[in-house]
Amino acid sequence: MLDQLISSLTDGLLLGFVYGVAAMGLTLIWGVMSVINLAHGPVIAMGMFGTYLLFTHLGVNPYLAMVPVAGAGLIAGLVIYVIAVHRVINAPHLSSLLATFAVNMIIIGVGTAVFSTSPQNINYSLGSVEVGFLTFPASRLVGAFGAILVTACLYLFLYFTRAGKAIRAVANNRMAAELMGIPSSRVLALSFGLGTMMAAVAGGLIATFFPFTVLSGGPYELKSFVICVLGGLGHPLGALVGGLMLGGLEGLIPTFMPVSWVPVVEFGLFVLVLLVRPSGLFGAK
Amino acid sequence: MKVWQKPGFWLPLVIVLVWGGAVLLIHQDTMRESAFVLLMAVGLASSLNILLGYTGYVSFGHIVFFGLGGYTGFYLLSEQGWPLFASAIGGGLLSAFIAGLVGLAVLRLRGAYFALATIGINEAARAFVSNFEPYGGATGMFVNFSAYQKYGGPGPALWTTFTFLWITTMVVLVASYLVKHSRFGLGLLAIREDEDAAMVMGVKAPKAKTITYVISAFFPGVIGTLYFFKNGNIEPGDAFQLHMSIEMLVMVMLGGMGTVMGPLVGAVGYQWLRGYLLTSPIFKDLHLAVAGAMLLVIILFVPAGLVGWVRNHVQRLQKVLE
Amino acid sequence: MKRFGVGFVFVIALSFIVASLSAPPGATAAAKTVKPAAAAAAKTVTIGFTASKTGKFNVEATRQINGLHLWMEQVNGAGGIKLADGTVIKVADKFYDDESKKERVQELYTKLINTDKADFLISPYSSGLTDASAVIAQQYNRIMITAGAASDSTYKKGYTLVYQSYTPASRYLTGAVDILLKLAPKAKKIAIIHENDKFATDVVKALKIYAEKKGLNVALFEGYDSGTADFAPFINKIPADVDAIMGGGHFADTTTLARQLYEKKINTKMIALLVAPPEPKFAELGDACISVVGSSQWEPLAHFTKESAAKEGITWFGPTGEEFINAYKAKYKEDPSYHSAGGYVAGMILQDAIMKAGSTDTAKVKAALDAMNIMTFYGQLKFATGPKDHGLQLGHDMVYIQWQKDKQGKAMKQVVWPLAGATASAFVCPAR
Amino acid sequence: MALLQVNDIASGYEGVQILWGVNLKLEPGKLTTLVGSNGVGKTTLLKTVMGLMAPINGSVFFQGEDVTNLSAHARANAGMVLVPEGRQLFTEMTIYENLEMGAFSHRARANFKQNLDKVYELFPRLKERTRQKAGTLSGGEQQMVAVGRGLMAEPEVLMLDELSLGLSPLLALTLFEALTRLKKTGLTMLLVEQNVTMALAVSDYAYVLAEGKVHLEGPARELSKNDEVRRTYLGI
Repeated sequence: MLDQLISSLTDGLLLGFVYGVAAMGLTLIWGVMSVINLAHGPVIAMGMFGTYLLFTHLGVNPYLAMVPVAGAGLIAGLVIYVIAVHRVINAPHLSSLLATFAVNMIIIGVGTAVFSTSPQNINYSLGSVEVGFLTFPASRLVGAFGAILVTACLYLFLYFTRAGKAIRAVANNRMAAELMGIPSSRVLALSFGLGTMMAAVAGGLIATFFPFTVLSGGPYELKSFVICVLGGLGHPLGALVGGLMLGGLEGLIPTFMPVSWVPVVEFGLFVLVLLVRPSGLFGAK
Repeated sequence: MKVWQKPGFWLPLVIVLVWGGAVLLIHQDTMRESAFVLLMAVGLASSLNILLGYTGYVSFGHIVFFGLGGYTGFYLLSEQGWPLFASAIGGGLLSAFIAGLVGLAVLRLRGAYFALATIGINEAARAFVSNFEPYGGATGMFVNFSAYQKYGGPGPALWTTFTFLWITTMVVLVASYLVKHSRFGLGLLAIREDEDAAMVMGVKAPKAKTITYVISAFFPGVIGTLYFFKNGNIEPGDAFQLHMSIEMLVMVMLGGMGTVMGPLVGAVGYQWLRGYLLTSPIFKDLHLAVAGAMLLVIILFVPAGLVGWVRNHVQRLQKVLE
Repeated sequence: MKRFGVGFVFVIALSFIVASLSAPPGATAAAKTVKPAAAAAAKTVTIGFTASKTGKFNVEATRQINGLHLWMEQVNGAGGIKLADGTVIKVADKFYDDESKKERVQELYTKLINTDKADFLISPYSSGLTDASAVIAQQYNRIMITAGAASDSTYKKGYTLVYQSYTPASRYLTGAVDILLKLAPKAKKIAIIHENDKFATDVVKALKIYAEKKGLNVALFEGYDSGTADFAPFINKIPADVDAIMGGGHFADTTTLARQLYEKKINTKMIALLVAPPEPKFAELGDACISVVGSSQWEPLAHFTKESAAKEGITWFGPTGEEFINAYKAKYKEDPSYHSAGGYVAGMILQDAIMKAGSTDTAKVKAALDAMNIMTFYGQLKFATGPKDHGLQLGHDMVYIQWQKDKQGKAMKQVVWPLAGATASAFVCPAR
Repeated sequence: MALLQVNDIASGYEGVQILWGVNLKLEPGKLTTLVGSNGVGKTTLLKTVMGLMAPINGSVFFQGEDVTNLSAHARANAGMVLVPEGRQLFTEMTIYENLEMGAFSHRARANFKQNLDKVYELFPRLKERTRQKAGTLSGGEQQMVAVGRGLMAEPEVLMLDELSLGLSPLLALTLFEALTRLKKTGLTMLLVEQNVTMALAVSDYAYVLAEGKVHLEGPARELSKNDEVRRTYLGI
């Protein structure tokens, strides 16, 4: 029982890091411009396919492939912002929700036409790691390290660069930022780009250990919602904590009840936290 | 002027009356199937519009009421042997009841938080039903084929279901008009414009919102029962599709939210477009992308939707299109 | 004003009627198969079905359609089906992509029947999709031969026109228990992890009952959602001393399960999974596929011959196994799997019934199907005709394969059960 | 030539016009005050001048160039700096970061160090708590950060909206002292104040806004003697 609990928890937490990265992108965008990006899932899937294509057709190591995938994610985000989001940034929430959902449909539509919805797999194994009675694929360990690295980079960027500070300033008070000469539209675009970049990288990491289809981003998008709310919408570090919480829950719950109850608990908790503490469990504002 | 003398009231109603009547008269299976899909879309979009259009609350997971109501109705029908009519009403009542329960709590949330909560409720409901043995768990339930014999065999049963759906759709449209044009509806509009101000002016916002939520949840429950009876089986994956929920929103937006006519036009327009794209040799593979691009154009450039746009631009039609 | 309004209503209502005429099933785009007058000596029947050209059933469904198309080509190549009254029947097909999704299946089958005038139907791949399509077939009075739809529950809903070509799900994995007890007579505990869909649920329910009857303890019994990619929560729950792991679902998820069992270095005496192992593509797992046992509807190595049919006193119908394999290899440049054979056999069943009925009339063909009892390269075919389980396959049985290494160390599958048809003996899962 | 010239500005919110043709001139090196009762449109005028709101009509010239169609951040980069009403600090960032954000524009970045010293000299209290989050400061300290942040932008013209609102008289006095010190350095300023007595005392020139137009204007000393102004705004 204890063995099972520990190994289940380890698996869950390792995965939680990667969930955290995916959610971080969503929460960053929300924090800066109060837009819930419904194109988040498809961007995650794009990250998966980007890594897959680079690996399968060009033989690029999947972890190296994440660099160009991140770049492409950034550019994709900028394009999405300029085309679909900028015009509705001050409109009611419904407009930005539906605008990003329209982007979701476009990406999924094109993705389905190009790749079909058949499952794909990156055939790249790092073997398994054994620690005592624990056995888990090395790729998950690398994924967790990758997630920590990405989080650290984001933090260094937000706190120690001019552009990063500008993002925080715009998130904090867009009008004041504009008054200080910060081009807020460009900063919004950059933030959106960074958010989708995180999603694409998360997709790339997930693709190294799970099979995926064009539609695979959807579940991670939903998980990202849960994580953002647990960690407090708009707080990137909260997303990592939320990710770990969700991963931990996914490891913990199956020890005590059938695995199929996991989503009931997850989403039940999600609604409950929204109702009781909309700022998140750690979102002490 | 009495309600029935207003063109805005009878226009959508007569359209659906004539349309469904024609389908019944012509009595052709393919046509009925298509009309079923369209009428269902109209009914679902219109009931969503009662909440979305009149109070401004964006329910992303409205399909949960279609699923829960459909499941309950189906359960009453196939496991308890209730007649179709009673089962459908039963499904609707359960949806309304659930909406009343969660409404008071969830409707305190504003904007995107409310939208997220409705998504969460839908996913939680789906996961719960997958584990709920009386409803068949993950593999769902089915009607034994002999159940159709009660209605004179499968053919007549399908026609009965269609007729029932047709009537339900008209009831939705009437309800939509009545809510909009009552004192109650005025309060809702005030909530949509500025909820805090409305509260100050004496609108009992929590109660009004919950009542609206209950009304807009009832009809999807009825429609769900009819749909799954026609299908012959029900499974969690089919009953709680988030995608369908968003399609409902798109239909409302396309036609024009906050109007009675809008969801009707939007639903038919969207389904027709989808059908066209799906079967068109050029767009077949890209149907989703093309639909998405059109949605984007509407959101960015015609946020009032088709009916709203016409109302704003053609003076003469303002009285006719509500 | 009023008159203007009335006209307006009718214009709009009319346009909606037009919309419902042309909407979703775009009647205009469909190719119509015109039925020639009855008196003509040559006649074409249209066989309608949907295929999962995309989505998670893509691998299995493609094989199934390949098999069916091979049958069509051979029938038409031989000049069609010749009836007793001299009529020659040619077959044509009409199909759409169902994207492995149930939501479109009913719409498409309604369209196949009403717009495309399909005379007979073949089921989509998988029990879930078949379940949805069977209602439509029955509602519109069309015969449907199911392939790739093993779930028992479909045939217990009171349908009278749906016929199963596969061994029912309830007999899918029971043989695996026999293998286990032969390999490890002291086996006590098994773990079952299955897809939460109709087919796999039907399989494991029967499996559990059978295993418990044989004195085994089912230590774990868990279902996973169809789209699951992460099996770690399930694998972590497997007790350390379990003797066998059984279950799975369809190709995509079961392959992932097998891979993750390997990555987690789970030690057990036997792993028996559904659907995926008999597919040649399963070999892509590399070492992870070795020792995995799978149940198969048909294997190239299994032998059903005219002689064995004669011995049991059953009529033989259709090509021999070798003829089928060679023709299939020639056309598709790959080995047939049981899904390919299933698609081919679905066609053969229809062919035999039409010949015996001497007509394409639904009622007459139904009578011929009810009376059918034939032997083919695929095995015996006979349907239940009682009111409770009409259409359920009674004649056919499963064979079990295991992935083993040949002399060069290459993975290859061997038939290990039933012993009478075995090409190699089963071995216990090596320590990982 | 005037440093900042506002010509015939009409502006307002959706459906409600507030300004009906305002003319204004700021002479270089002078401190100008804008006086008017609540809701007359002082803040609207500043927002329109800064480009946060688009004018219905009229134009804004800065250093002889038409800036009417420039965005707010472009005007800030050109040297027009507004210290907005309600301070509008970056509450989640430290004092130091707030000041750093003030110096975001290219021209301000060059002299970052000098300007920082100047601000610290003007408000020594800020130097003591550079790492404190701005949101946790008291009202007076927050106003100091707001003014300091504005100064970090190296303004050609500094506009201050309701400098002393909500502050204790003592704190208000401190801030007005700072203003006179800034005036001595030759900085052009536009002050919007509800404390009219104090504002007129430190200003060179003043405008009185009423009913969406300039009602009166003149040297501050003269206006403070004007009967109408005394009655309406000075309460005498």
